[in-house]
Amino acid sequence: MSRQLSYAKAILEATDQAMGLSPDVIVLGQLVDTQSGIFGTTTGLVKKYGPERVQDFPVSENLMTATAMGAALTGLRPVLCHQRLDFMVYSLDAIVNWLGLWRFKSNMKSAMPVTIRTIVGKGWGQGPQHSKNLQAWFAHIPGIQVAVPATAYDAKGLMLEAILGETPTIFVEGRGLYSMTDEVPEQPYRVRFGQAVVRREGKDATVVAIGLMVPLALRAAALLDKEGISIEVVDPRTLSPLDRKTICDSAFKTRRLVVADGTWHSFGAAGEIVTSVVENLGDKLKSKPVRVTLPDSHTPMSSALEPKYYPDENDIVAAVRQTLK
Amino acid sequence: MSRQLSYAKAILEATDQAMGLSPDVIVLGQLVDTQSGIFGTTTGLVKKYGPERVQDFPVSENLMTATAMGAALTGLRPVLCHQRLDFMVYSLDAIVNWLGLWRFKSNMKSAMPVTIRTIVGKGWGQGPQHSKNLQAWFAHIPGIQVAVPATAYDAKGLMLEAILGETPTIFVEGRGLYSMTDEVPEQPYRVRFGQAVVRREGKDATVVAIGLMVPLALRAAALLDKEGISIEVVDPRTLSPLDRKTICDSAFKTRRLVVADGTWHSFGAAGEIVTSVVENLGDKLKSKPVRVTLPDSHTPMSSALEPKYYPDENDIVAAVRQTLK
Amino acid sequence: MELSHRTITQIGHYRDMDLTGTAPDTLLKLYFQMLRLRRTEEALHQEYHPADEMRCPIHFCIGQEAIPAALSLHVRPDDFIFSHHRSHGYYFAKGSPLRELFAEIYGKATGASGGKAGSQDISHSDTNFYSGAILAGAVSIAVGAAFGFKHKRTKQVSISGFGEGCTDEGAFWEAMNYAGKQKLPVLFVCENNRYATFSDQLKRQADDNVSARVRPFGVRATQIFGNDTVLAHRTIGAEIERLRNGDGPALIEAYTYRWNSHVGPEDDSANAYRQPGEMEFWKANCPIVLLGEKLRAAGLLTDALSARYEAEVAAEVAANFKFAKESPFPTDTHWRQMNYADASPLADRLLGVATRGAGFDQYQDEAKLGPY
Amino acid sequence: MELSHRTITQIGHYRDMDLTGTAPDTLLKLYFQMLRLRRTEEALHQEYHPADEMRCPIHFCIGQEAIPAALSLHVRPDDFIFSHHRSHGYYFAKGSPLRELFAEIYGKATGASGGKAGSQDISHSDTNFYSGAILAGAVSIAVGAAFGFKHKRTKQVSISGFGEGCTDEGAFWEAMNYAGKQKLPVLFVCENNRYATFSDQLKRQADDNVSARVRPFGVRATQIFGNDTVLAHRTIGAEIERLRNGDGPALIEAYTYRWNSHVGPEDDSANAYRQPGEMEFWKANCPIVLLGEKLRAAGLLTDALSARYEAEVAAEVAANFKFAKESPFPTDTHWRQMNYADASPLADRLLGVATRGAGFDQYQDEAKLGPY
Ligand SMILES: Cc1ncc(C[n+]2csc(CCOP(=O)(O)OP(=O)(O)O)c2C)c(N)n1
Ligand SMILES: Cc1ncc(C[n+]2csc(CCOP(=O)(O)OP(=O)(O)O)c2C)c(N)n1
Ligand SMILES: [Mg+2]
Ligand SMILES: [Mg+2]
Repeated sequence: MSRQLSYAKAILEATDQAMGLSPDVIVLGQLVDTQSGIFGTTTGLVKKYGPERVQDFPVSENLMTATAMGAALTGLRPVLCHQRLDFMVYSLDAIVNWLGLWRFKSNMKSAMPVTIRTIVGKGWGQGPQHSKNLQAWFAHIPGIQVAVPATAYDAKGLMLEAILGETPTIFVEGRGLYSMTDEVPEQPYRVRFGQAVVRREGKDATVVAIGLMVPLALRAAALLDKEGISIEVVDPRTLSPLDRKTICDSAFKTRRLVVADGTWHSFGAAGEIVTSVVENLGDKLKSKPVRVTLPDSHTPMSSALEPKYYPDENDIVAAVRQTLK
Repeated sequence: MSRQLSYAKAILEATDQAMGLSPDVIVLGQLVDTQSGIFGTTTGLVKKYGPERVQDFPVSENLMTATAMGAALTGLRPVLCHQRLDFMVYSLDAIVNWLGLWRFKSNMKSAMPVTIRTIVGKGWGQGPQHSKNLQAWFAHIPGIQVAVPATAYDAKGLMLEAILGETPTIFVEGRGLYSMTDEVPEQPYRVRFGQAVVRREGKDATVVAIGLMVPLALRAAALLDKEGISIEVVDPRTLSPLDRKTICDSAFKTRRLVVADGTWHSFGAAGEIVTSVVENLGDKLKSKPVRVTLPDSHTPMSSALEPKYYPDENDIVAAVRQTLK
Repeated sequence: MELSHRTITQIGHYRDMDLTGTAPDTLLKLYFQMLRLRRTEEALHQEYHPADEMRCPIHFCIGQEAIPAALSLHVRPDDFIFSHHRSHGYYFAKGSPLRELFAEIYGKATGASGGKAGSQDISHSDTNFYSGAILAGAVSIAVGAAFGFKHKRTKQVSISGFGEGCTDEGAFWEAMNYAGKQKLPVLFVCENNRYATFSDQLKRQADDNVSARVRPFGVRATQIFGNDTVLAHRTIGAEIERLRNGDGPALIEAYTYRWNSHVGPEDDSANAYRQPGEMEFWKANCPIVLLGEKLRAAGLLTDALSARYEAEVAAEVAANFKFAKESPFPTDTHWRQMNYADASPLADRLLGVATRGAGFDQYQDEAKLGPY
Repeated sequence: MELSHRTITQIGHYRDMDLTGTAPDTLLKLYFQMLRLRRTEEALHQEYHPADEMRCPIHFCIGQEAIPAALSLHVRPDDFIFSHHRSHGYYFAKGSPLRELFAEIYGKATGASGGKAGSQDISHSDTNFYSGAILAGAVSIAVGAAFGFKHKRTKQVSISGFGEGCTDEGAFWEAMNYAGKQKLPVLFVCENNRYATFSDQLKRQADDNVSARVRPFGVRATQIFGNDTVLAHRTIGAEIERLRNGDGPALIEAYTYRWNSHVGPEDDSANAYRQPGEMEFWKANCPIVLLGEKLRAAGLLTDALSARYEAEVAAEVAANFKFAKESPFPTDTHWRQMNYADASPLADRLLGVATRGAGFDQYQDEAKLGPY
């Protein structure tokens, strides 16, 4: 019952099981067929399912997405991998002008079940072209689901749900989460989209944390706990659809709100969440909501600047304190 | 003193004057050298400045942006035109992975004064691939300014400021604004970025309106005026930088907030503005803020669905009423 | 001989059409199909402004009937066609129902795409026809469909129709590279009509020859005089045959010409982009006239038959207009449902039905969120 | 003869290097430059883990010294070089200060990019050197610089360095099309080292021959054995000369080989992507050894000179490390200023100084917004 699996292994297991369950599931991406296997998330699949179902792809990100779309029209269920989200930017035309609107413009008659995995680099001087997180962009596009799993359990369940579901999905995976472990059942299971989860109950303030910020929020909660401050941590798990109800319920309960999101400050996901809460709660909040985000800046490479650029648990603690003032 | 000019003509005049003021200003884009001249915004320039400064470009949007970037490094100041914002999506890699971070990654030593004009189609069945507005995406990228002029006056002043300034800028132009006229001084002038303007003073509620929503908000204000409801209309004019102070000052004064933004609802510009206000005003608002936006859907082509899809002044009126309840 | 728009008008009157080896009834079918497409487009073109009910941009294909007619006799129902913005010819080629094209243009609920897409984004998934207005996008998706056919070892063929302008786009070359490398069963049909909107190919490319550029990518290419419908039929037939046998991909570059404005019935001649004499050359070499002459000379086409064809087509066009005009407008505003599939039958079957939390149904409609 | 990685190893030992026509001091400079680059890279490679202070990904170019050395003798200070991720050779070729490369890698404020970019995004604008990690992006920008040179009628040349992997990208082909059509003064240098990360060119492209594909786009192309530094020097010199005279663009495809892992000093051999015998072939045909042999045979290189070179280079490398290690880390957190230029000197001069409203300075820092 208490099988621990890393986030990376959970993704591998979900893909493996989806491929086992349906012969239509295929994996495309640069280097998916290598021993390294995208940080271990595809290792061994080519041996098990053969090179027709696990294919290396040219460094042609736009075509890769379009290939998946066309393949989906013939009944396949492609899973794409991008080693860095930055590389995937080349494919935005395919995503926003075609994939996202396919169902709509076919008058709901045609589906493209394509799953796009994309990894956000962080640390060790990834620098400005290897560390972007555009999850807010993706969540802005109608017709695309966006998963931001923070645990191995969710990574597996959401991945199975996406691959075997009917709506195109973008998976934003924090590289920093890959080695974190969690209890992960062996048999396949689903985590539905649009269902946030309360990771820790509390009463003094709500911290909505996304992806990599979830473990940091839990650490912040532990720190504050020592001072008798009780924090509720909500993990939306998917940004599109966004479970505004669970978030609002928590904020209504605690009456204080911090949103922790490791992406650029302005026009990002944190703003959407704050707005969703105040649209519903209005003046029920006892203090001003606070965002914990990256500054509106590209990523510095230097190891001396990275810690100043990326928010950590202390920034969350400080933000919570601000709401308690 | 009271020279009236259309929005389209104001853009043409700004470009013309910038070209006259600096020999380094050039215009690139599909069909910029034709009589039609991008809905009249470039007509005549090729005759006046010659084909070396006003160049048709292949249907290669990504390269067009990169060409402008490289040209800027040699001292030129390129102005690009995209007939539809949808086409520009091909160039997002050049924008988000290169243009936006050039200053940053050169340690502030290198500048790329590139102005990208992009037109948002609306109506007459433009449909899902000819009507997107991704202004919230652009405003999320560090290192890029975003102008959303709603009047001919602002279009001209912001355009001159962008072309002759040092920060790369994206101009989001509503096709629906092109024929609207305004008082526009003949001599060149500047409108600085990051300076919102109060288009109409009022005391009962603040409507922050973006681009095409500005005239609609003014119409809504006139309708409400008849009932004795007094609306303050704030036009941010630029989304990046965003003049949060003017917006917050107005909201603090009226204590009620509507944000009208003709783009997709979730993770859009309206959310950023609402959040910016409540982060600062907290419980000072007397009612829940309300967003007036597009639904989270691609654009239907049918003339029967377009009016249901696009918000109009009545939607703004209804939103204001909601804040007054 | 390499073809080029620079030299093609020197042909004068085209005399190389060769009926040998093409069955008489096929020839008549080709003629009929062209006539049908021509009259359909002419009618839409004429009605556009007076009716004022076709409220979407339309890129007419008058003058470019040869390729659609030739394709229409070779594609099978399970083949896919992916078209660019100038979609009517390809929609027609796929045998998709024309009345649903009319209804789509009229923005009606009975349209091929329920009135949501219009002329430049129309699709008809029942007959495997898809289109879209963003250049090169549909070419790339066509490659993906071919990938699927090869993967599943079917004998289906994916057909991608586009203009020479689309080859300016980098996306197009990614498609060539991958199709060539993987030997995918995809037929690229490039109707080279010289212009992208008002921009001459030679203003955008070093040479007006797409074929020479695709070959080193591993894509077989044939240039043809694109108004020779019989040649088009023969060439397409041969290439599709090879594709079904695993010998792909192939490109056919058909030099042809658009008679109308780039878009809509409005006159775009103020932009003065056409070469002198060019329109006259192409009208003199109208694909319908060229084939008609040959068919008459061969005694296959008579005045009576011609009149019967015209009547048949006129009746069809009238019926299509009637259907479009009488159809109801869409009223649907279930935006979420239009954009997202909430049902997941395969996941339900393979993983079991998992219910969702209360949040799911309500996250959309904040008004319902209460109790705040 | 067409070159290809499939057949190149059959050359055995390369014997075609021809010193004729290249001045002895040029030959020695080429040798010295290669040695300098090799020792620099070896030192960085060796120090990487023990020092644990180079905290960024580095793509080493050991084995690929010929092209950078050859380029370094032809580029002028006002020429531009744009590099991909494997940047050190091109940075070196542009004559940009190596100690600022070291400092950049160490993340120091004295680095070429102030420690903000690292090895794969480094630039040095004073010497017109730029790079970036997104494939094909810098190629496109190089075309833009060439556009600027042509527009301003200077005799500058824009040089773009990349690998064969980059040619998978559509963006690359847009660049070829436009450069070819506009005859821009840009030199494309493709170091074809067979692999993109662990993926063989023949897994991604129909043929391992970039040259054949660019030619129909109007780009002149030459294939060379990329470890023949003298040939590289001659070819690059001739092409740059033609470019300065308006006869552009050109591509040089240099077949060469990377000795190390794709990135970092870690061993990537578990991915088993190299062909048997390949590494041995390329090591035996090391560009430094090939030229050294010839120089010794010609009596130009002696043991004493070689020792002097080694000492000189060792001293330089040591000084560079010292500079990097002793330099301060950046402390700057003025994020807005780093990303946006608030000054606008040209606009001020041409349009007059317009002040901004109160909103401007405060919109960033909500804490300051008050009085709420
Ligand atoms: C990505 C993109 N950029 C620009 C456009 C605008 N546009 C619509 S049609 C067209 C010309 C297309 O020319 P071609 O591909 O030759 O087809 P034709 O219209 O001649 O049939 C252009 C540039 C577009 N639809 N998509
Ligand atoms: C757009 C994009 N996609 C993927 C990558 C990941 N990537 C980094 S280097 C590389 C291989 C490049 O191969 P090549 O261009 O031949 O240069 P080489 O490394 O062999 O010198 C890849 C795929 C990238 N940097 N950019
Ligand atoms: Mg054309
Ligand atoms: Mg390589």
